Amino acid sequence: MHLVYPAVLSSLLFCVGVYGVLARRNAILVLMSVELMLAAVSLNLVAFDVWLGDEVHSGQVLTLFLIALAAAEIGVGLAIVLLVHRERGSSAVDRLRALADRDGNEPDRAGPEPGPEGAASRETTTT
Amino acid sequence: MDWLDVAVRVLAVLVAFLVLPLLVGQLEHKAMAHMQGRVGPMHAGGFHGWAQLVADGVKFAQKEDTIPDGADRLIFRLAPGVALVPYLVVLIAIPLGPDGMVGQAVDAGIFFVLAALGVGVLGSLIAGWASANKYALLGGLRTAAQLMAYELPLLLAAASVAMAAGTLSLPGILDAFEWWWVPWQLVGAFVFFTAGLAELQRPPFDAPIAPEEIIFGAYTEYSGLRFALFLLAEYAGIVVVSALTAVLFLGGWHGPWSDQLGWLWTLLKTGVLCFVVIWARVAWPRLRADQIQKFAWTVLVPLALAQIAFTGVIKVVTG
Amino acid sequence: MPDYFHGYTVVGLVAVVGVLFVAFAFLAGRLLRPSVPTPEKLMVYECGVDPVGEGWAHTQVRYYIYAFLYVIFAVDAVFLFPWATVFAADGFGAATLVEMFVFLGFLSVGLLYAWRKGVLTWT
Amino acid sequence: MITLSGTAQQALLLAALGLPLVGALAALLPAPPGLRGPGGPERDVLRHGVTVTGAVLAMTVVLAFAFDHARAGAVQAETDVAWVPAWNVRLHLGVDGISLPLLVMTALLTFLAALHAYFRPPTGPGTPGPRAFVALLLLLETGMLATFAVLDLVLFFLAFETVLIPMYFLIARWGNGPERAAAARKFVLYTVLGSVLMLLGLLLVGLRAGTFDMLSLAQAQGSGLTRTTQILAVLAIGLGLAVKAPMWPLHSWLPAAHTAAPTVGSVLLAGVLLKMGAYGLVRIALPVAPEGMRVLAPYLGAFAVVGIVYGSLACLSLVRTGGDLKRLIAYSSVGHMGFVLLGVATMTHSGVNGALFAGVAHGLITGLLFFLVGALKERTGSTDIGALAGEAGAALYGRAPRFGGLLAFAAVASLGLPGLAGFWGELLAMLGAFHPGDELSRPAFWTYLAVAALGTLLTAAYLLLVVRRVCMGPTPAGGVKPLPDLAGHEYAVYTPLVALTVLAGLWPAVLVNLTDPAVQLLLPGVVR
Amino acid sequence: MNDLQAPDIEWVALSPSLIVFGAAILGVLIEAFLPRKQRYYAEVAVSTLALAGAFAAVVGLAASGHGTDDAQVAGMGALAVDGPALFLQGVLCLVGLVSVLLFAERRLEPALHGASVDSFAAAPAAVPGGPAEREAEKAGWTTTEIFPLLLFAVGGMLLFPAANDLLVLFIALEVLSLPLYLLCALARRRRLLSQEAAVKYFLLGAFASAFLLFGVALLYGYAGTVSYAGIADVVSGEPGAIEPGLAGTMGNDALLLIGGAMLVMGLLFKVGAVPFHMWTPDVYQGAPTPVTGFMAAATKVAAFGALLRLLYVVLPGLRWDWEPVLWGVTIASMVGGAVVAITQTDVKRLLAYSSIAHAGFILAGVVAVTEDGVSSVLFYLGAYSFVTLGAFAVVTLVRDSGGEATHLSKWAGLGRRSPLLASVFALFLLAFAGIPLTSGFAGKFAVFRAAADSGAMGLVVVGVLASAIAAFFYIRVIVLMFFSEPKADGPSVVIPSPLTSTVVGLAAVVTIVLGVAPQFFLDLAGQAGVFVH
Repeated sequence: MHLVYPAVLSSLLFCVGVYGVLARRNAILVLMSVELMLAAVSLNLVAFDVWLGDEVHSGQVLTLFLIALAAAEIGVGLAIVLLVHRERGSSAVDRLRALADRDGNEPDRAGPEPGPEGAASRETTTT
Repeated sequence: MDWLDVAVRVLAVLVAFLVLPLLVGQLEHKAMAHMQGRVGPMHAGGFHGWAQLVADGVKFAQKEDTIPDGADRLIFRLAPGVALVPYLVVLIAIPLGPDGMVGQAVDAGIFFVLAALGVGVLGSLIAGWASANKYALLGGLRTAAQLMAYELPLLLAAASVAMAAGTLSLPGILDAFEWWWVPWQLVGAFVFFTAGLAELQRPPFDAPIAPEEIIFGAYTEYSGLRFALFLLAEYAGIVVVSALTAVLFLGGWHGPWSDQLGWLWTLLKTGVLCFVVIWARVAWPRLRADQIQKFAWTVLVPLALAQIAFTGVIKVVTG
Repeated sequence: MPDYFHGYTVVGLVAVVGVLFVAFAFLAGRLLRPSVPTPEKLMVYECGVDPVGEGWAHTQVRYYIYAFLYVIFAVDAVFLFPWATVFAADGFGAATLVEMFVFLGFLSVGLLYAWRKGVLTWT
Repeated sequence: MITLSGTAQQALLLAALGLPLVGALAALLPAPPGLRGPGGPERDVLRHGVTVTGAVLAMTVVLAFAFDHARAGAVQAETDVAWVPAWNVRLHLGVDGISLPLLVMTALLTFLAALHAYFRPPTGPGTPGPRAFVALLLLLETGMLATFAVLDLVLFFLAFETVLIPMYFLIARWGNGPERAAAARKFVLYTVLGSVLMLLGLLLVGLRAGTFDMLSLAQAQGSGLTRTTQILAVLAIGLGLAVKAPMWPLHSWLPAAHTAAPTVGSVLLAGVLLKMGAYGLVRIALPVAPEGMRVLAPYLGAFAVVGIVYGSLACLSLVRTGGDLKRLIAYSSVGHMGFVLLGVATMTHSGVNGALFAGVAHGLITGLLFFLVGALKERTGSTDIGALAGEAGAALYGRAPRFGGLLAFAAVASLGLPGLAGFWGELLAMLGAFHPGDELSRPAFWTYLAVAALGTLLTAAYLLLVVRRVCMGPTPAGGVKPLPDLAGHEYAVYTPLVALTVLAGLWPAVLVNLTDPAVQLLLPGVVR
Repeated sequence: MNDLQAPDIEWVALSPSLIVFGAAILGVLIEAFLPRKQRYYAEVAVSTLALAGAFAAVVGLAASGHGTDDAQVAGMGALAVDGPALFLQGVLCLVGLVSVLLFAERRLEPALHGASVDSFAAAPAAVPGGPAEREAEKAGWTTTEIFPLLLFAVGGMLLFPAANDLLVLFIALEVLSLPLYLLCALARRRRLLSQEAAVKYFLLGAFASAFLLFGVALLYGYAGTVSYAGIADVVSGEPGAIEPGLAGTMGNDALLLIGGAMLVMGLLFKVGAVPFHMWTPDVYQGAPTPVTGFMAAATKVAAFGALLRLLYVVLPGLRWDWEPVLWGVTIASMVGGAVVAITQTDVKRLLAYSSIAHAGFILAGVVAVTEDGVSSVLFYLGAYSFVTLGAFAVVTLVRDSGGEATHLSKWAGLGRRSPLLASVFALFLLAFAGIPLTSGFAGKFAVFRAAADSGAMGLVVVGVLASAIAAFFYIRVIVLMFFSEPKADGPSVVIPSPLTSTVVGLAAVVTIVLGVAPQFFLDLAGQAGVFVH
């Protein structure tokens, strides 16, 4: 099998992932898109490894590490996204707007838009 | 590529896949019945009800197959297939006898087998999710949790064997087998077999389908042929796990006259283990979901790690 | 390389056969079985009473923690296998073993931490 | 004349630089029990300021007397220590004929400022206590003295910048008028932008020539630098310095700052800070990149004479419409600094000497003027000519004869009356323009000469008008109370300035003999 | 086929990171087994000792010549032990050490139920204000896991600039990033902002690391090896052994260019250079301030180290391709950071944008591609990290009832209320602005000098102008602190424990010492300017 097939496939996968990250609103889907990108990388690595006949199999070794770290990453990421989801009832990325450049001069930008759960008011009472 | 050879092998595997689980199922009917002081099915087919499961199959095929309103229809339909096919695929990699009596020797056999096994359990999970039934979902999640908890000891125990043999190929492992591996890997065998049992959600690890709590778990909404396929998958799983345990830990085809009768030894060992699986169902009460988790993380995983350490030390010392 | 792919070709063939088998079974089932759907039949089954609440109910976050544990450990266990095949080869020996024990030690520490944090106890 | 060993001179210079810095820190601490006076901690700290600046003045005077006037061109009291060898930056200090007069003048003005502050503590709405004031004043002194004493480009930049902060605070915190914060900001803005350009130029020179040492750079006379580099360097450095000088049209921060600054701030701003720009041009641009300077000198000259005329015209309009007196003096500074810049632009000995002379003279005279205007404000509560003079005139001659006389003296000194300090500088600068340096266009400089001459006439006109409107006028018949005349401490403050103005006017050789050898070294190949 | 070699590890040469990782593991065990009350003390002690020990190890290695003559490649070619690596590791250990003190500060928050608490959530997984959290607070729980997390992050950072093959580069990147993602989410106050920051940081970080990885894969495909030296050989056209049949793949310039670009992109993201800076302001603002300080200081050090090594060791043969690109990035970062910062009204955001501008300044030194360039970047990083830590430490101290008062309007008049603190902050701001006699000036001088020497005068001009723009917003803050009337309900300055005081004091001292007498450190950085190949 020529190298072109896996290479092109992996590039396509990667592009799909990039598109997903850029176009998706839901944090979980963004996360999945990132994983897709990583999968593309793995595919590329293995393909190159086999193609080049690398005697120390750097490509495959890297893929192993890649898998492990992708798992760790997804674990950490999901944890954070879940936290946000639990408090906001949404994991839409584009609704995370409490931190952003503002025009106004409101003295306290800390308060996000008051969500249905009144999250904003809660956080100030955590003393 | 020799197409004929390949065709024969595939066919053989398919036949084994269709026959062996039925045998195990029948065995379960009868053995369990006798252990409980019953006689079990007696009518279908005449002699001790030998065709009971065939009859069951016919009945299932004729039953109406409903899909609940809220279900994710496509996924719902696919789930039995997902549960079943991996076991078939696994079978091809399990060596039956010496000198190439195997469907197909796969390089990283252990890897392949364990990976495929993991996929099988996904069938339950997606069935539970697609049903849009809260009991089914609960069952599916329990399945998932169980899968995750027991996959690790399974892997670690298998790794121990791989360490001992220095290869990942199943035939390779058997080639390297020595009789004293049985006591050497005893703990690993226990871990592997138990974990396999749990992966299959067989009693006493059947909390995910505990009928008294959550109806039938992930399979609640299934009926007819689809349900039958799930059942088939379960028994195929028993065969596969038993066979794998036999191959990895009990020497597979090794035994007297193994040159000629190797395949028999493998089948025999597998059969005995299948019987143990059935026995366990009768002998032990069901564990609670939390007990299942705890057992995995606090007993099996440490045991497996210990086994690996032990294997490593022995291997380095003797090698 | 041909060998490499050959093995998996057969495996793929078996998988195809399996899929065909399932498809065939479904097809046969469709021909054999009756189909008389009624609203009651299509209702979610909850032991015969009318269903309460939604099908996709919220579930405990605990499952996530197990998932997390699994992902970390199982994926790390992947490193064991390549190592397992070579650790006893010439020139490796004890040092390699010790290094892997260090790796396993890391895993154990993680497990211990999870255990002590009460993650493994169902509440 | 005193004879001091080289080491002693060196120590003296270092002490003069270090003492105010230490003093600034000490000013922030409570006074030790032995030094507590009867007036409370505020008087204590003000007295501390006087003591320190006085000591510094004494040191610089001793240094001036120990200075070997026979070798005025050579750098004396030299310290040369590696600071950051990796960048070729050295702690290189020393004085020569150019920097010595400026150094002494700085010390003197600061001392007088401190003295003034002791008797007239800076007050005003929302001003902090004198502790910070004294500390800032001393810090300012460090920066100013260092600017004139350092011989390394990086150090020069550093000293140049150090001045910025205290001056900013002096204007913004102790200034008067609602505009003080804006004025202070404008001051910082202009100067920082200028310094950035200057830094770029300094870096360019230092990196291209491989050294930051001013002496060796001056010795090389730009030999290691290409023409383009020189032009760029002079452009960047010159712009930076021209902001500070200030050169028209970069002067617009000056009137605002002067109007807002407190008396002490104005005195030092006009007396010393403006000189730093001119000094930098003489010390760096001229010798380090002569080729670039030759290219740009005509432009500098043109801007300089425009500044002279512009400043004078602005002053004229102010005095006629009744503007702020401090603003007027600020504009007059623009004009006077125009002469300084013109002198530098001629690139001749006489021109540069004239520039330096005019600088010192302007420091003395404008310092005096600002002190007087400050005093006038204390007496009348206003510095607005219109408000003071009304239709007829403020009649200071009548109401406070000595005070009025002194003001008139300062005004005529400022207009460059022969026999007073202001005269020689302008004369020498114009002389230089008559015979500009080689390769400089003679017709152009003759034009400048003519315009500058016109400027002197205008200067005379507005200053006489000031005298006319502020000092003269009919004494109202008992309508207005006589103002308090000069007090003792005011004599103490003004006398040295008056004396030096007269001295420099009558005996210019003292100064010119000091600067000329050094200038000759800076401009080697030039005959005039 | 089996030509694997048994690994041969130079334990001593790797000791700094090993010590830190060991301590991190120990920290996890402490979490598991020590009673809650004792964990805090044990963790602080372990972290401090470990980082100090690691620093000592770095110093020892440097003293025994590993930084200069004995520079070597350790761990089977995985890690370089050379001047830049040791210098940056030393800086990182110190930054980590100081950050531990910041993390350990417990006197800023009002005491809860009689127990003093730190700036981290008591029960980070609980819903803020929910019953679970209240219970945790009542019980006096604290999240002492921050210390092991910090140690892990520092460990990853120690590896990052030393990584000598793409595998280690990638692993170090993840090891340093993952703990940071978590640390970002742990603020005690304003948890929503904190979690939002973590989400953004994580998503963008994962995205960037995927790019980096794709670059890794392509470079691997290009050169057939992941070791820096091997890739460099192929880049410079002296491949060891290309199989003739594979010549079409190996040495394919498209792979090299795209791969290299993606790799550099990933690193520029970590550095926070325009146009990969989007995360910086949000994350800096949302994260708990001690974490922000640590992150701002240490990540930059580590990532620039890795970038330097990559550009100088692996891709020097490609210099004519990447240099123009980096020019663009440098200019965009300097100007963009400085200009956008002017409009900011939040102290932490302001510092974030200023960090973007600083990334640009440092890049100016990177672009020089000379030994001087390396040294100047090293020096700048050392100087910058301490100023940053100090500045954020000051931010933790200015508080009102809602926690830290980070809005600039609240800082008005701070100079009158607490002149000392405001002066120190002003010192840091002046250092950021690059005012002479502060470390900022020395650093900028160094990088601009290196850039100018290498002929990048244009960069220097833009850089100096950008510094001037930047100076305005720093000075604006100073003016605000000293010249505005304090608000009646303005924040107060909390009296910190010796921990934070030490941090602030130390940062101030470093800022002044590096500004006044930088020679020793310049020498150090100068000696450390050579990469081992």
